[in-house]
Amino acid sequence: MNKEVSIIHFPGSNCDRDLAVAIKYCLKLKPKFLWHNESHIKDPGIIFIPGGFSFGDYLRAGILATKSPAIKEVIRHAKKGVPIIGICNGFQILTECKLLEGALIKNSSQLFSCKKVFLRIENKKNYFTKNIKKGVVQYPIAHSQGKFYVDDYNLKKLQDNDQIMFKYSSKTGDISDKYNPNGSVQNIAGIVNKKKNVLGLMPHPERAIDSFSGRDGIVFFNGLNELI
Amino acid sequence: MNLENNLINAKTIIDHGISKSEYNRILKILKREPNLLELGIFSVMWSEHCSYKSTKKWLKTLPTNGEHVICGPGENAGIIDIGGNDAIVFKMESHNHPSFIEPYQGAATGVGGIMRDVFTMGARPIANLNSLRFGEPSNIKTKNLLQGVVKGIGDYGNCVGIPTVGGECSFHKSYNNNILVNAMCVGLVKKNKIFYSKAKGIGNPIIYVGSKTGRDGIHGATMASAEFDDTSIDQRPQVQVGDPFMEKLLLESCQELMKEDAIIAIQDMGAAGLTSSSFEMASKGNCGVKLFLNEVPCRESKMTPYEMMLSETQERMLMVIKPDKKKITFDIFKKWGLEAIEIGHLTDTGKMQMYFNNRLVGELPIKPLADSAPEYDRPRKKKAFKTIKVKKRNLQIENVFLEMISSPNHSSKEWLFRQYDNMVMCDTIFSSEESDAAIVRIHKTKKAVAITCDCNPIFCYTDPKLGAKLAVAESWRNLIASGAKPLAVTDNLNFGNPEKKDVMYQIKKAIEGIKVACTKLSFPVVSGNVSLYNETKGKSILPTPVIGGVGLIEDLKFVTGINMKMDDSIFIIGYTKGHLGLSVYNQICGYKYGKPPSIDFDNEIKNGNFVYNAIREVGISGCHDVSEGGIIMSLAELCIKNKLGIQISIPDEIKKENWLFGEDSSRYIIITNNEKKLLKYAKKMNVFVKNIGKVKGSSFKIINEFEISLKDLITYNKQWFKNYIDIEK
Amino acid sequence: MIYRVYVEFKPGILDPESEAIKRTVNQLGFSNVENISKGKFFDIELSSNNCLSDIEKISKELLSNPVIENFKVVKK
Amino acid sequence: MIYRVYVEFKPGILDPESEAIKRTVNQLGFSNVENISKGKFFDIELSSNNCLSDIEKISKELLSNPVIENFKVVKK
Ligand SMILES: Nc1ncnc2c1ncn2[C@@H]1O[C@H](COP(=O)(O)OP(=O)(O)O)[C@@H](O)[C@H]1O
Ligand SMILES: [Mg+2]
Repeated sequence: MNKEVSIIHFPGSNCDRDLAVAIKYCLKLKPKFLWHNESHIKDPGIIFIPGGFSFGDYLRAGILATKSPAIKEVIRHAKKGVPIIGICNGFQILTECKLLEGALIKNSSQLFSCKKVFLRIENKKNYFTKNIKKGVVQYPIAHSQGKFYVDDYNLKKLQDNDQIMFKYSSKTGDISDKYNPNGSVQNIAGIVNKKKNVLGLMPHPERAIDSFSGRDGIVFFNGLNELI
Repeated sequence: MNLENNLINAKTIIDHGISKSEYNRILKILKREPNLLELGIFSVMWSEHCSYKSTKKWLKTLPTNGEHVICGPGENAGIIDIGGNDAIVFKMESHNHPSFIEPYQGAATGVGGIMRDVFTMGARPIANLNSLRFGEPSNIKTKNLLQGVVKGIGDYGNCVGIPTVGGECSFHKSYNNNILVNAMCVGLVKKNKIFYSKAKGIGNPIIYVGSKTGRDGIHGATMASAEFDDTSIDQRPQVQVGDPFMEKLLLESCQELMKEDAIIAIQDMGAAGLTSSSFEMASKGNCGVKLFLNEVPCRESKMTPYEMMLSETQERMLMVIKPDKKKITFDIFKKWGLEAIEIGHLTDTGKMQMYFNNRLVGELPIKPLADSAPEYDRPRKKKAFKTIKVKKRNLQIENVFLEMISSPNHSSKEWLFRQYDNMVMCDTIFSSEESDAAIVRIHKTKKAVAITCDCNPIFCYTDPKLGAKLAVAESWRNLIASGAKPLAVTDNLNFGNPEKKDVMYQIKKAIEGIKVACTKLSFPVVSGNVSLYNETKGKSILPTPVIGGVGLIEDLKFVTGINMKMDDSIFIIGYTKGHLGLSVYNQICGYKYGKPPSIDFDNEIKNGNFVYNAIREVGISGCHDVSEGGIIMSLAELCIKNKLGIQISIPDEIKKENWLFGEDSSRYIIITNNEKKLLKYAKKMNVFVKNIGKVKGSSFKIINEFEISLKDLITYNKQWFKNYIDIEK
Repeated sequence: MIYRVYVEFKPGILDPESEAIKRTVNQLGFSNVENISKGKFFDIELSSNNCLSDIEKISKELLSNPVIENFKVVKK
Repeated sequence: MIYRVYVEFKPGILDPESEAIKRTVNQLGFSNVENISKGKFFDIELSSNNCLSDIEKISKELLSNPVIENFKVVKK
């Protein structure tokens, strides 16, 4: 298998460069940028959907991007089992195109919120997280539509199926409203699909790869090494 | 010539804000009466906002050269050299009037406008800052304005993906009906890839790209140059709506096009839209222009040439390109979903010729119009101050302190800056809550720039010259404290109505102050903006010359924050006389009058050099300047930021209040565990330093005075915004 | 022909924005306001007739998110 | 009693969101869509009757931004 990582780039994406920097730094390879109107994506390797404001976040964050040719390809590859990671706006796109459950709606505070948060890793059996040694990591968040919503029925399915990956927590892993930055159901910050090859998370591991911003993002990217 | 002659009468002329003498000047230039379109163009080109007619005479006196200056005032933004092939492009601009009428859109479009000024020059914006002034919190409009402005700034910068890394925000009743929203943008450019606005090449196409032109903001430039009255709120069509998504597309597509050798000149359509951008490009290049207005993409039907030329629709660019690069230009914009349109070309006539429906609808000589823009030496008079002594409230030190840290102006601005993405681009080392200046790494290098904006309007009100000097010095000091070498400034001069003698006096004196300080500190002015007529019903704002400073940190290892570690020692650098005139202490106690602290630039430079070198040679944990609120406020900020306690003793030789709250210039706090080295170095440099205590425990303790737990200290500091905005409990 | 599409939150989804508006309205002295809920609408102008099914499709796939929202189409 | 307040942009105000939605709709193959405009609505439930003037006041001061938006009140 060829060593590839692809980043899908939409008009309005703005964490694409940051993600590429993190991938280069941690995985020692140069990611391939795919423009949103790419209608045939071959051998993408891991697919990343970066953060930002695809199509200006107009209508609902992520929705307009789901109508692009590249997302049709992402859906096709997802069904084949290709690992796909959506961060922030990428997570919003993945829920809007129904690769992931639930929806991301306006933060309870109604305000954009940018800060570092702690995340408890809920599931380490998954290939996205199994190499992360720590139980709690610290990544920044920066979003205004990051409140994860899912109804009770589907929440139970997520739980029963071990699909919840990250929860907002204290430094020591306590989960409570106090540590919930946006009002997400059960502090959920990231989930995978049923087949567990599609991951979406609101926090930004790519923003935590140097000594100034914290280094917890490094383990996230390093952990992906065996997938490529 | 066969121009359609719309009738112009005395009222039309007055409505366009053109004075009698200005109209005579127009007649002299044209040797005929202008038509309505031409009159409209004169009115915006000669508005205060575009022509600087009240301030030009004084702005010319500012020091604008220096060893690092690549481009001073006169272009869209200033440029300084930061070594290697890197240069920094920056400017500050106001959006005061629009933000008062519509806070969200006004502030958003202010951010958009200043970013375009920066990326027009070939730079990629790397940081946004803002300087905000609101009215009294108790004023019914304030809360709404605050919420709208902050959200507008945040939403715009966040969407484009440029980190908003710092700024300032304060409240004063003089801004009740005239808030100030000053936005600063800093960009990074390769020295050999700088773009300017000088048009050249007869026949070369003029390309329009970006949003379609609507009727928004028609006469915005004249609005920004007129005093407010009760009808201002009804000036509806002048509001511009921002489209940050379009801005992002323009940014990326222009960056891509700039890699090709296609652009000859480029300008954003800012104030006075198509008019000022086309006139500026042509007048710089001594060219003429033919515009075919039917080609201008319009959002609304039946737009007239007058409306097209004067519209201030945001997110539009104008450029002159090489004729053989048309295809690649159009292709690149198309890739980004934008349509570029050729709306005219350069000529050798020296005239602006506007065609509509195959007819010449306006013709103006470009050079004369720009060169003979009016320039006034307006009369000035110093304002006499009453020296009423207000009864002093008798307060304990502790009470003054607690009132101070929980006051609107000095409480934590977390509510505000949380709404800004300060990390996108992953090069933000410190935002301005973490260091005296925000620090942004130059991507892929070990260099960083430090950026700050400052002004103390209370000082400027009593003594505009000294106040302006102090603003420059504070900016300089903030850069020093963050580990940077100060390089250059941009300024944003916010004042009332220049036709009033006392306001004109303030303006002239403030510019003089900036001139003196920038000269002494070798801190040239490379760009700026003037916002006048900040006045409602005859009441003007406090004079507010905001200074945006930029400095260079040559190696990330010298980056310095407001940091401390347990058991470190705390030193004050610089002598404390304890000046309380106009201090926060005096205001809390009810003394409203007095003089600002004096400044001795030799001493400023000596202390600054000491700190700059101590950061490099002594090894320190952190540094913080001493400004509003005095030593005690700086110490409190250190404790709150680091969540560590301190124990401080007040020296005997000075009155407690004066020492704790005095606002003398040229002082810093340094935190270090290399006490001996620091003292030795201070002795060598002949700088006054004093060890005042230690980082210790979990409370804020002034020995023999009071002690407050860190937890309470933080609560006091955070409660005001929480309560004011009524954040859901 | 113009169709109007109304989109609102499904019942049971907490909408803090409406809550906040209601609080403010009550604080302003309008204590008789019992409840506020909000939604969006889209006016869609079509060049041809009889396209209700198109509008339904656009509403379902784009204008609303079925996880959180309901929609309703009316002819204007 | 329930009043519904409609709020929409004044004519002539730039609405980039509607533009973006329209572009996507057209790209999806609905070329017969000529124009899309959007707005918000608020359903306000009152405990007492005859309060149209209250609703007007709330609409003007809180629900709409008179500088760029118009509103309209209807009884539901
Ligand atoms: N107070 C000031 N100090 C220094 N330069 C200034 C000042 N005000 C304006 N300038 C310079 O004058 C030129 C014109 O500014 P302006 O009309 O605001 O630009 P724009 O058309 O981009 O808005 C710019 O180069 C600006 O930097
Ligand atoms: Mg400009």
